[in-house]
Amino acid sequence: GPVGRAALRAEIAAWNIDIRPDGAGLPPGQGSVTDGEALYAEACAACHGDFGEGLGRYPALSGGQGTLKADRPTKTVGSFWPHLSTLFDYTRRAMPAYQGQSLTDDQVYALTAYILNLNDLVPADFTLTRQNFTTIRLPNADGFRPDDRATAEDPLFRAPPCRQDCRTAPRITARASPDVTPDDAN
Amino acid sequence: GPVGRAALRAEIAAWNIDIRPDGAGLPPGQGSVTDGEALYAEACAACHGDFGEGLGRYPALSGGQGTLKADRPTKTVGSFWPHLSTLFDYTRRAMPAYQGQSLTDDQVYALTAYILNLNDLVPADFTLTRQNFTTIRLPNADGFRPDDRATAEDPLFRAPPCRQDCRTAPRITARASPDVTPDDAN
Amino acid sequence: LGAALVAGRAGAGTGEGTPDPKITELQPWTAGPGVGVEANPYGQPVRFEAGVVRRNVPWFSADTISAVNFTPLQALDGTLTPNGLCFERNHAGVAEIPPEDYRLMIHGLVERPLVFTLGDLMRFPRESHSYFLECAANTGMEWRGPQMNGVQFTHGMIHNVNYTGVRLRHVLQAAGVKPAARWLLAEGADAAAMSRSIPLEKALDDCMIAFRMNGEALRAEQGYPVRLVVPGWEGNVWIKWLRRLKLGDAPWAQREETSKYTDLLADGTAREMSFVMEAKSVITSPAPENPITHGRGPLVISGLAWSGRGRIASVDVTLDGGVNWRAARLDGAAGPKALQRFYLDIDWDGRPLMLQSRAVDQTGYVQPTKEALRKLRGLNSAYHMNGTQTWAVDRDGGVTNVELG
Amino acid sequence: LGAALVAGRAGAGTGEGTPDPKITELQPWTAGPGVGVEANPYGQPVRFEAGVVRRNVPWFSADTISAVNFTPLQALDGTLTPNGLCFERNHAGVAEIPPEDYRLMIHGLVERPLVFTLGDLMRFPRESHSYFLECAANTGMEWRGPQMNGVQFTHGMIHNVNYTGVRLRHVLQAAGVKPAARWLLAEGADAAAMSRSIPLEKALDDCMIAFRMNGEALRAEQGYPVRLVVPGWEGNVWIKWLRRLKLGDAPWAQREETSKYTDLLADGTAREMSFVMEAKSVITSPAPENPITHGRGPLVISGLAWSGRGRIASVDVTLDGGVNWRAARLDGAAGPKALQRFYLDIDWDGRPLMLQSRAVDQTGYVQPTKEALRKLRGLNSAYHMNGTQTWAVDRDGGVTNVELG
Ligand code: HEC
Ligand code: HEC
Ligand SMILES: [Ca+2]
Ligand SMILES: [Ca+2]
Ligand SMILES: [Ca+2]
Ligand SMILES: [Ca+2]
Ligand SMILES: [Ca+2]
Ligand SMILES: [Ca+2]
Ligand SMILES: [Co+2]
Ligand SMILES: [Co+2]
Repeated sequence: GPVGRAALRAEIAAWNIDIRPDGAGLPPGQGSVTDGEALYAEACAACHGDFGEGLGRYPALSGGQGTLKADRPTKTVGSFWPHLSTLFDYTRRAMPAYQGQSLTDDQVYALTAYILNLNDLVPADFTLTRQNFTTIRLPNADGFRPDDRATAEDPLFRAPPCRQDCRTAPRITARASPDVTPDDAN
Repeated sequence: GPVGRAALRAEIAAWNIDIRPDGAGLPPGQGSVTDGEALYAEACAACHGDFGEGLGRYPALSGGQGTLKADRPTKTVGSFWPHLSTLFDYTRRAMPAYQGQSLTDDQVYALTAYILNLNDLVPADFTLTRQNFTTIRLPNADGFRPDDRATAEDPLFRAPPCRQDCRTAPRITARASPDVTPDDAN
Repeated sequence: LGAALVAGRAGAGTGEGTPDPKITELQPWTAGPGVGVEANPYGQPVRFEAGVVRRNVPWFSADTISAVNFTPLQALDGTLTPNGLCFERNHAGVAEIPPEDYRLMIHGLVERPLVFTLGDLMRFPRESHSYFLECAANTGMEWRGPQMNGVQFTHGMIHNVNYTGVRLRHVLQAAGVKPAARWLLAEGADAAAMSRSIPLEKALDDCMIAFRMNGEALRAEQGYPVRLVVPGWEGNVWIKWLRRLKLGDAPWAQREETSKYTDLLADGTAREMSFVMEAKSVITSPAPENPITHGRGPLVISGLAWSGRGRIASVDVTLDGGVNWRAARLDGAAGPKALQRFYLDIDWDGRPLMLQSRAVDQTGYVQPTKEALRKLRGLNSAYHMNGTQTWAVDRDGGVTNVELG
Repeated sequence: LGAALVAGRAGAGTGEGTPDPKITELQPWTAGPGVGVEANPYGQPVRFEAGVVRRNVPWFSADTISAVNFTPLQALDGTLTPNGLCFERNHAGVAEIPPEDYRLMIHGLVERPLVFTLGDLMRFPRESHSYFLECAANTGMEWRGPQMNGVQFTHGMIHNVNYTGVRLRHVLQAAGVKPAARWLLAEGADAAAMSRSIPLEKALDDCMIAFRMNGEALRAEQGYPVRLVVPGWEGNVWIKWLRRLKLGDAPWAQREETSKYTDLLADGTAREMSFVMEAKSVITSPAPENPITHGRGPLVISGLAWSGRGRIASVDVTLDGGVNWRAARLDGAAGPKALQRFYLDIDWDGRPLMLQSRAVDQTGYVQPTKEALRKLRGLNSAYHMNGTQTWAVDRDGGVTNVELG
């Protein structure tokens, strides 16, 4: 017979977890900043810090607005992410870390609301719902552009390269720090 | 500098263990059938049998003369090997099994003499020496011919093969015996 | 063959000098047996090669579960990466999926949503191809100057594997792609449910659903039983433990294509969907882990080159930090989007070297300098650092990762 | 793409039937983490593939020290043999040589007897090539009819590896081959001091001194640190743990070229120095270890073909025991003297099959039947059995090694 079999509705529903920026895929549900705050303290703060500031090398979830041109930018939901849907989608599929798909949809709404609040994007009494979800616009929504390397850069790198007497004698301006390389490497 | 270094005389001597049918490579020394018999009993018989008949799946070193056209030939020094040098060379490099290069040259002469005697090729009072070595001719010395597949066989296999209606419907004439295949194979 | 390799030597075979006891004394491996054929049903490297391993950098990540380790490029030759040494980048550790429990679902803008078992996938026509997989963050530490003193760490987020599998387009065709479909979401079965949006055009071009690597089953850390192969594109889109393919009319803006794997430029905007890995090369020996220990004379300089746009056309090597370049010898003809090994055989005079390699791909794109990339993008790009790499070789053969001015 | 692969299915996406709990229930690998990147510095196959191992046949040899094990061809795809699965044939077990203790000597009819360290050898120009290595005794059990019920045992004394090393001729040239030299003795450092005579013409043609296999260091059981590579010729001459090369004007009549590796013919004479491995092929799936478990419909028939004389030109497959043949699809273009993968994608109607494959090489040599070989050589030849192999597939998909009349 033919290869493969029909996917059943219940099967598709079980795995169909992706959400798009236009809201496609959002499940029914809602969650408040207050509910999110409590859940966050319990399930998230140990890694991401009480205020989403990040602990150790665990990523920050808030702050960093206005740093994208700085020497060391802080890229967070508030400063860098273009779409709120990504926060819902990712939290639901992957957080708390290594406990995949363990949260209820209402919990994800609440955590999303709370992380928005940590980034000063919604007030403390805000409740996020499937209905108002797409009305939220993140600050860096316009900060992205499609890959334009082929036109913006590559023409600079298509000239046949120089092969003889190409430059003055070079000198060493920087050396790798032996301190950062693991010691058993050599 | 250049790659590699000169091989020293003592180094070449240490590794230069090969012997040719014309006697090139034979070391000074000698050994009698009698000496060989004693050594064989001690160092070889446990695997190859008291009379070189082979034990279990360890190879026979004697017998088999006249069996090369038989249903199940027995290929031994006496029945199959073309050159005596091979027996000296191999015993010295590889026997007793897994004790490489452990015998003295005189021991190898003696063992070679004894295996000749086991094959009724020299009398019991024979002593093999570097000098008389090349006078010994093994029974199957003329039993070999160079690879002639290219001329004798390949022309038969160079016709473009039949691809349609090539034969009558076949039937199965033999099946592999499940008993010989190790049981964890499937 | 260079004259240096065949020059006359004094005393050859003359018996002068002190004989080497490794030759004149019977060594244990010649005097006695080794282990038998039942000892290692699945063989391992010999113990003397115990240093040839993937290494991670503890300070790179918060833990080792969402983390990376690096291929020991310095210890490899040819182009294939052995399965045990292919770098790992996992987001929730290594998923272990019993093959009989594996399912792949195709749904969204298709005529017939389908579920496949592993056995089902193996009934489509199979092909094998070698492709490199490079993490977009490979060499990313070097955006701000030389950091890591080892080619394993500067360039080791790459591997080159021969995959056997089926063309993705055949599997998609079985489900019937609807005309409105433009994008594909690929998703993994790990606890991060790793997911990326891929343009349908690429999906229907050369992508594969692979179930074998270098001849045997995929390794767990590479997606067993099934991974997506997206030739020439950044490693993050090569979804492992592939469980779901959804067709849609727009991309999904997943976390790995917004928060991560976007390239922040100096003006504060970021490039998104920067999939293709541009031409790049690196010398793997000499390298910080491979100092020259033999002194002057014949020296093999060797490295790897690759391009996400196709084949490597040529590689030049400089010994003097870019003043003069000479053509390296390409070994064999690697396929498109696969690692190409190159060699330059020189006679080293013992003077310091400033080694660089520079790849040109079949489209004529020339691997740029790090400085050229920094001028265009700033220092915060994190990904897609394909600039030329400099190794400084000192008089005693030691090698350091440097930059030149 | 065959119609069978895309045929319509009732109920697609309609919600009929019992949902699969492997989809509707959260599985452990999706709910929780796996091991991190520090867990396996040198990776291993996933535990579900524990059956994919080299196997030996206890009754083949007196012990396991001078013995053979077999590559699990049935579990592999593509053409490369993973290093851990390359069959072993040792005569005194696996020699373990510390790389710093390794020496190679060249002497005899040369201008300059030389000693090389491993580091020395790595200073010659390097190349990488893929070649098959087949034991001359592969399939030898089948001279008298079908014996072993598994492709691992009938055809598993073969592997196909990408070697990196130096051309033997370059190393010989360094020593200066004297005009009178015609033959080369190659000798190993194991406790059998394995040795074979090789015509100088071959040595100066495509032989290699190899120190890498499939990218990494040679495995101990394949000759670490250095083996001889003799493309297209019987495996016994590919001396492992290579310690010595001697040039001479005549062959040495070593035990492995007189007592063994000579081909006894029906008239009681024997062929000697039968080096080249002639064209051969075998279907690896279906095979006794790979029954058809999916019933009727699309079936991938796959196998391997090779020739010691060069490339494979074509492979035909028969489903009916040789009445009619159709051309298999060659996957990619394998190099000369390397394994070539072939496929035939069919729509199985569920009826019994008598499967055979037949290779033709670039010289026009057509793989013969076993019967044709027996007519020419008798039954006592032991080596060089390259006849076509028959697998009988029964109605329920079971596969047996058979011969046809
Ligand atoms: C055990 C530590 C841990 C806990 C607990 C945890 N996280 Fe995380 N989180 C991480 C790590 C590690 C990452 C980065 C993962 C990766 O890149 O693969 C991450 C990433 C994120 C990100 C994406 C950050 C970025 O910039 O891309 C978000 C959002 C997030 N976590 C939200 C949460 C929420 C909400 C919770 C609680 C429900 C939570 N996390 C609990 C460790 C944790
Ligand atoms: C531990 C068992 C063992 C002992 C002891 C032993 N052998 Fe062997 N012998 C073997 C095995 C096994 C082979 C086949 C080795 C192979 O093919 O790699 C062999 C092969 C030979 C052969 C070649 C046979 C052929 O037909 O090719 C000769 C000759 C030989 N042995 C002589 C001797 C002599 C002489 C001694 C004693 C000094 C000796 N052996 C002791 C196990 C043994
Ligand atoms: Ca708050
Ligand atoms: Ca350090
Ligand atoms: Ca006697
Ligand atoms: Ca059995
Ligand atoms: Ca130094
Ligand atoms: Ca059956
Ligand atoms: Co990118
Ligand atoms: Co032969």
